[in-house]
Amino acid sequence: MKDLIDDVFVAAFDNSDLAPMEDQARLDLGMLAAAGDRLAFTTDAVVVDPLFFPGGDIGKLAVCGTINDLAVGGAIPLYLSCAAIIEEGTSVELLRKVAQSMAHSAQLAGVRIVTGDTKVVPRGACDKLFITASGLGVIPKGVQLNAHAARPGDVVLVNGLLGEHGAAILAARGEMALDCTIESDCAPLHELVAALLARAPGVRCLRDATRGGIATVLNEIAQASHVGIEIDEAQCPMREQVRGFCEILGLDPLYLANEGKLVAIVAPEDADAALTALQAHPLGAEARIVGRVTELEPGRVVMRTLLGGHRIVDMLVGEQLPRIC
Amino acid sequence: MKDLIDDVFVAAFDNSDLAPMEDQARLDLGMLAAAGDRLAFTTDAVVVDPLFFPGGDIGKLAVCGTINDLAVGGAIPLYLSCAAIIEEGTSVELLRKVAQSMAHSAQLAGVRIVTGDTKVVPRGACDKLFITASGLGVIPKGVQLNAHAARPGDVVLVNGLLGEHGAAILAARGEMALDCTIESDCAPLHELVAALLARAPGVRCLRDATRGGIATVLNEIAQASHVGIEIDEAQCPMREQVRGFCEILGLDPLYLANEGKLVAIVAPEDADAALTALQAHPLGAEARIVGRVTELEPGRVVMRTLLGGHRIVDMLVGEQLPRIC
Amino acid sequence: MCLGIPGRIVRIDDVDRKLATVDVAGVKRQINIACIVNEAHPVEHCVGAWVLVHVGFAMARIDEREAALTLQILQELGEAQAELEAIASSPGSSP
Amino acid sequence: MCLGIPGRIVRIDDVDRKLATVDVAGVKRQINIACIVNEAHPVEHCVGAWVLVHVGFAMARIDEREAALTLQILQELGEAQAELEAIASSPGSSP
Amino acid sequence: MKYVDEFRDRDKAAALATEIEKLACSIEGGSTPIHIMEVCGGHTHSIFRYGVEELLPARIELIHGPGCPVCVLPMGRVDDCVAIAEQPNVIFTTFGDAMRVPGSRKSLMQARAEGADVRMVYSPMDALALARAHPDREVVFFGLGFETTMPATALTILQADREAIDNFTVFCNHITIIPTIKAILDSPDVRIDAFLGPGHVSMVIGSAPYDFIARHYRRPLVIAGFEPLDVLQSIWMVLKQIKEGRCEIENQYARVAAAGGNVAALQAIARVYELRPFFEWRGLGSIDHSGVRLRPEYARFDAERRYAIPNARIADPKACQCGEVLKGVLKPWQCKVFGTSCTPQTPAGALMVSSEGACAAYYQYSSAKQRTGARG
Amino acid sequence: MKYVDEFRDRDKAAALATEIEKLACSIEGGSTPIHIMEVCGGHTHSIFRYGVEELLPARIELIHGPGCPVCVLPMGRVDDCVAIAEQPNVIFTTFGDAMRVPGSRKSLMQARAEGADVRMVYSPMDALALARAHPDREVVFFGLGFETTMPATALTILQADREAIDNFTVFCNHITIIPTIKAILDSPDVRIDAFLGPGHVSMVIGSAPYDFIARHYRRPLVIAGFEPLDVLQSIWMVLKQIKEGRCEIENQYARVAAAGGNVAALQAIARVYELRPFFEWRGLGSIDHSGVRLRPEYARFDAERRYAIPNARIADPKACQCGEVLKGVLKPWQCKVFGTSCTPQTPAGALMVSSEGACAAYYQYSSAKQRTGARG
Ligand code: SF4
Ligand code: SF4
Ligand SMILES: [Mg+2]
Ligand SMILES: [Mg+2]
Ligand SMILES: [Mg+2]
Ligand SMILES: [Mg+2]
Ligand SMILES: [Mg+2]
Ligand SMILES: [Mg+2]
Ligand SMILES: [Mg+2]
Ligand SMILES: [Mg+2]
Ligand SMILES: [Mg+2]
Ligand SMILES: [Mg+2]
Repeated sequence: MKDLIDDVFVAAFDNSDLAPMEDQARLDLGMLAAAGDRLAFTTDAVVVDPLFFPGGDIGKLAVCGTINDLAVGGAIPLYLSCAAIIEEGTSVELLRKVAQSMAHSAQLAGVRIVTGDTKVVPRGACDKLFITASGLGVIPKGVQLNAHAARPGDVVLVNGLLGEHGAAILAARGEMALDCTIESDCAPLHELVAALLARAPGVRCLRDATRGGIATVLNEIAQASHVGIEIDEAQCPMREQVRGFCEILGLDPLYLANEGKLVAIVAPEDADAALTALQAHPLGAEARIVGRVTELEPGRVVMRTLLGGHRIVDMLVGEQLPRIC
Repeated sequence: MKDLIDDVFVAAFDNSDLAPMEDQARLDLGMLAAAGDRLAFTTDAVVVDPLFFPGGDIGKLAVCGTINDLAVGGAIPLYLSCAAIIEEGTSVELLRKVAQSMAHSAQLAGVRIVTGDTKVVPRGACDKLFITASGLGVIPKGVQLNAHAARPGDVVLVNGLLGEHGAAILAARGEMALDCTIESDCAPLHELVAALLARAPGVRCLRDATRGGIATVLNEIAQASHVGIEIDEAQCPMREQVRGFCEILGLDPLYLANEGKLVAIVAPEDADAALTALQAHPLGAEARIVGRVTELEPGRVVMRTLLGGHRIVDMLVGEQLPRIC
Repeated sequence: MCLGIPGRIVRIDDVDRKLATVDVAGVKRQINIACIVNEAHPVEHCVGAWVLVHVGFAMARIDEREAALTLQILQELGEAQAELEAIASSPGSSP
Repeated sequence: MCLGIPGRIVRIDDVDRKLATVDVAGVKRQINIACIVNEAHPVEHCVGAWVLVHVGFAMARIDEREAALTLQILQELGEAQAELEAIASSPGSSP
Repeated sequence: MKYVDEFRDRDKAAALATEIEKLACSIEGGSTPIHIMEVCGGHTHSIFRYGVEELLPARIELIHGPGCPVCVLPMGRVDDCVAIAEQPNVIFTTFGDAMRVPGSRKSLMQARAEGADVRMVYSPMDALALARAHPDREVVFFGLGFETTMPATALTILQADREAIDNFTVFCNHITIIPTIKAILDSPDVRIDAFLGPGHVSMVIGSAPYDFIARHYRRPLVIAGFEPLDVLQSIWMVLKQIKEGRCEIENQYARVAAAGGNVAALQAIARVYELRPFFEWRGLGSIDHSGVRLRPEYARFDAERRYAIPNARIADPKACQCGEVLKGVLKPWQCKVFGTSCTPQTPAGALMVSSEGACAAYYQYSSAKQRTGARG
Repeated sequence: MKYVDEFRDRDKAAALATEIEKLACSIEGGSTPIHIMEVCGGHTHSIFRYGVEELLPARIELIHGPGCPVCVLPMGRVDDCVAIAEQPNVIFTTFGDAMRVPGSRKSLMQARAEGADVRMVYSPMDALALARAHPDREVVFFGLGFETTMPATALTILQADREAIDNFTVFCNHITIIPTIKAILDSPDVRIDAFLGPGHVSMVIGSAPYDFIARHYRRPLVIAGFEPLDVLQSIWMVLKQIKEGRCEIENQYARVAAAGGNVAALQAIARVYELRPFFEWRGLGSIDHSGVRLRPEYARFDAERRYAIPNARIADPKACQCGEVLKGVLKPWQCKVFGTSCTPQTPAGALMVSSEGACAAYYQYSSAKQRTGARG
């Protein structure tokens, strides 16, 4: 079983840098240093339920999520690791599909999965499959993106429709018996980021708006930069079905996870260039300026509501639950 | 809950390279390139049950295991990531203990935990806690250790008593109600490796003998190098309690996991130097030459038995089960 | 309390058990329509009806005329104000 | 079949249920000693006894004298051979 | 979204705000505050979610009423839920709202983390479906809510009865708002000039049950919808009544709430429930005839009869001032523990638990200015 | 380890090997093979684990007998185990040995992977302890083994009886080796000159039950211990008998196996079990009086009576030649499927499952030379 499973992943990831006979991948440092002056290193544990959902699966999610955590640091993503924890009795067919999805996603994104691990745990000791992917990338010289770099006057952009991953996952679980065609937005954002940075050097900070949605990311930036952020509800792009989904369950779409959306904080003089750059890329077609950085109430995110009033967009306490009141 | 848990890990790992506000650690490539010409990258998912056992815990195990996978490639381990998957309801106190153990182990070993992730899954969706650690290290120029480099005539060394981690874990589970004082040998081997490589340039290959024990590692080397390997049962160092434990349950100690033991394949002219170097280090005091590489039956590991006969030491099929016949 | 959302009935699923599928902005869900059917409005004729959905039950039909009336009042308020403002800001008016 | 391992009883845990702790190379486990006790060998006097343990039960006492006899035969065989070899390889012997 | 988006319009809101401002200025009494209680938590939620208060003149003060069934749930009842959920063979089903409400020892969320099988459902029908799907388990539905939700639970019980499903029960905590409004109006320190009436309750019960408010207590009431323009328009209608010296029951939400309510729903309520002699409200104490239970004919669907529940009366925490806030005597931020020992992460009072709770809403949606109490 | 290490000595083994070589040369018949069957899987294991055959002269051929209770377990019995283990409330306990034995659909290991609660125990007492600890579950112990193990199961049942534990049963598959040795000796193609007797069986039953082998079948038998020197010494003793024309039951393992066996153990066996009229052995077919079951007095501890088990007779796979290997007619590597469709990963026959199975032992421990059949 174990050997079979190792084979499934090794076979799917097969590439010249993956050395299944060694305990570690060995990557040329000269080549890395030529590409930039800093190595970016990140890790994400992916525990999505269900494993397959409209728009993706756990494998694609692991690859894209890790690429995105590199990309939002301005890094060119290059190498991934993949550690799979597998429940005894999980079908090899399922694992093969996930491994192939990872390999496919990595290939499309131009990154290589160079090291890995698989562990099988007894039935009931995990829920089918968890994947932890770590990533390495190189940050080109001069690129400086920091959560603490937002300044009053900066504009806040997103690259497209919000909340789709979170809504797709909730719908796919089927617990609320809602039927929709919402798909996860799961996608690798590094090319979009590269295009953005090339045209808008005034980008101060990027962050992929995953768990906790843009509300959480904006709060993190506001706190790290000691600035206020004000967004305009009317400018937050959202698919009609996502809005309907949230209305039915009483959820706030600002807190729904995205897996192909980033928040960009851009110096005012580069705002238009940034918007143009984003909109020129397929993953940024629906990009929008959603708000701006302010001097008011540092650390706090405020939203101008549809009605013209304001409300605070706080950090999420626990996970959002569907409600009826 | 989630925030609390993030805090537990971030607080424990606190160091200058850990930037909890960013999605990725950023490491100076110039510094890395100065230390060597290749970057080593590895990952291990750690799913040990129980989480705390004599000689260690899941946190120490994750740190040491990842360091060792770097060290056996000849790399100087530098940076780790830590991704924790946590079952809802797991006590924060337990998590704090594990995080502190990781931080402590990393500090002792001189490596830094620079990025991480935590995910909480519903009750029953995982068994308390899994940790995946990835590691980065630099391989100094000129160091060439390869599983395919073993040559007939080379000697096979181990750095100490075998089978202790596997036996300690089985005993700690308590299912067989055996009472012993066996402790896991869990330890970081990078300093031992550095000492060995400094004194014995003829080291061809190193491998930490974790899951599947030295039997598995020797088979992997024999296959990768297309050589035979013969070990001598009488030379395999083992604690008396480990032998007794294995006799009671009908287990073969060669297949028991180690977490602080490596197998070294060394050119014959450097055998003595290697043994001396290992024995001079506290983690190698019980080091021994246990066998040699042969031309016979390439890909196969044979053991001269205590009795003077021979038997094949094959790859393990599945996990070892206790037996009564 | 009592989150309610307007939706349109798009299919009858079970006449006896009074189950129908409602559409809210493209999201569909099966709901119970027992409270909005009667002899004047048999189950079979509900497709197309706009209803207020609460916890999986249609609790009211939405009265299009009443909705339009409400909006009309708001509209007129707005227009009245716009006129006033227009007058207030017209060059000939006193400051 | 029937993995058996010699161990030494180091503690009596329960006289009525005939439970004792056995030590095998420092590893301890509670076993049932019902099969090796009788009037001549009451439970209380079993500490120190060497027994053959199988699936958690002491199935026999190990007879030290018999063990010594067996080893003695092997020892003598070895010595006899050593002598023969010594003679065979002694300088004065024929090749 | 039809019937939704039209009622969230920024321009119309601005126009309404101007009218309200004019009206408020024109009402005699100078700058004396006009206190309007929105009875219903749904209105509270809408007010905060859309920042409605910002559009109102300083003279208008909204008082956030007791109309959130989660907020008024006493701790002892949560303990009862936990006790049922922790029975070995039970699947305990609830609306997500109740998951985080603190009991005296733990919430349902914590019980689930410790191993209880607690599941969130969107509809009582989904709980019944679970019972069908797991005939070997006992499925309990936590019936929670005002008259709006009562019919759904009742119709589900009637369906279970028709199908003779014997592993489904309801832990009935449905409550009725009228006696509580009356109790508030009877309390000596009450400061309420007018009401926004709960539109979705009226959708079921119609408008007649409020008549006494206008007739005996001489307070205007406008049955209000839940979109922000509904709320603004209802405030405007209330002010017109005040200005004109009227005390009437008016209906802003006529597109949904008919004057007579919903006959089928009322029939289901009448068939399945009977009034309890009294029911305990968090922060407000025991109120006569304010809750319902299953009629004896449906006893076999009654979780209170099937399970031994502690049914203990747990006093509200000493520091908790939810009662005063509910009555409009205190503003949330005036509570001694607001924002210190009582936060959404560690709610001391129920008003901090649900996003409809006035305290949670202030904490989450209001600006720091409001929090410190320096409100215009 | 006392009583262990002394019997694994390399020098003494060399001396014994020399004596054996000499003896084998001196026995008349030139190079005709001398076939010695070690009845017991424990001996087979020891022979392979220590490479004993390498120390033996070419003339001596060891035949690996049927003495592994796991190897001779028919597929139908594994199916029965799986069927019991898959009952909703059952904890099925077994020695680790039985986990991987293939049934017709799946092994216990696979059943566990699919959700059955299957647990490995070291002792039947541990299974009884599980029953005490989980009074709400039904604990079934898979009783497997020859006379050596029978007393342990019997004493455990007697203990359960004393404690009136009612959630503990035994699925009794204990078997007895004597009728099987007789069956092998009666088969026309048998080629066995002498036996190594199972030392741990004799520890329980003594030596008398083997008398017929010497008396009626005129084959020498030496009761042998399990350390490699025990095995070598026993071979040497067997050869001496052959050389001297004796056919006797001798005891090399006197330190453990007394001539009269173990009285207390025999009493427990007699009290709890009765002979079955016949029992199915994998590869050997049905053999009269070769298995035991619980006496009616202990029926309440009998899993066969408590659970509806399929009890189907599943034919051995067609290609499987385990029977011939067990009788000594074929060497393992001469089986048509050895190493191809039958490997430890995908065992076709039972002899490939347990590490005591002759085929698994050859596959795992023998050199490639032996595998191809080119044996000296
Ligand atoms: S701050 Fe907490 S205790 Fe005080 S009124 Fe609000 S909810 Fe109740
Ligand atoms: S190779 Fe397989 S089928 Fe053939 S005898 Fe051996 S175990 Fe039986
Ligand atoms: Mg990350
Ligand atoms: Mg991420
Ligand atoms: Mg991120
Ligand atoms: Mg690994
Ligand atoms: Mg599962
Ligand atoms: Mg690794
Ligand atoms: Mg490792
Ligand atoms: Mg390794
Ligand atoms: Mg993360
Ligand atoms: Mg668990």
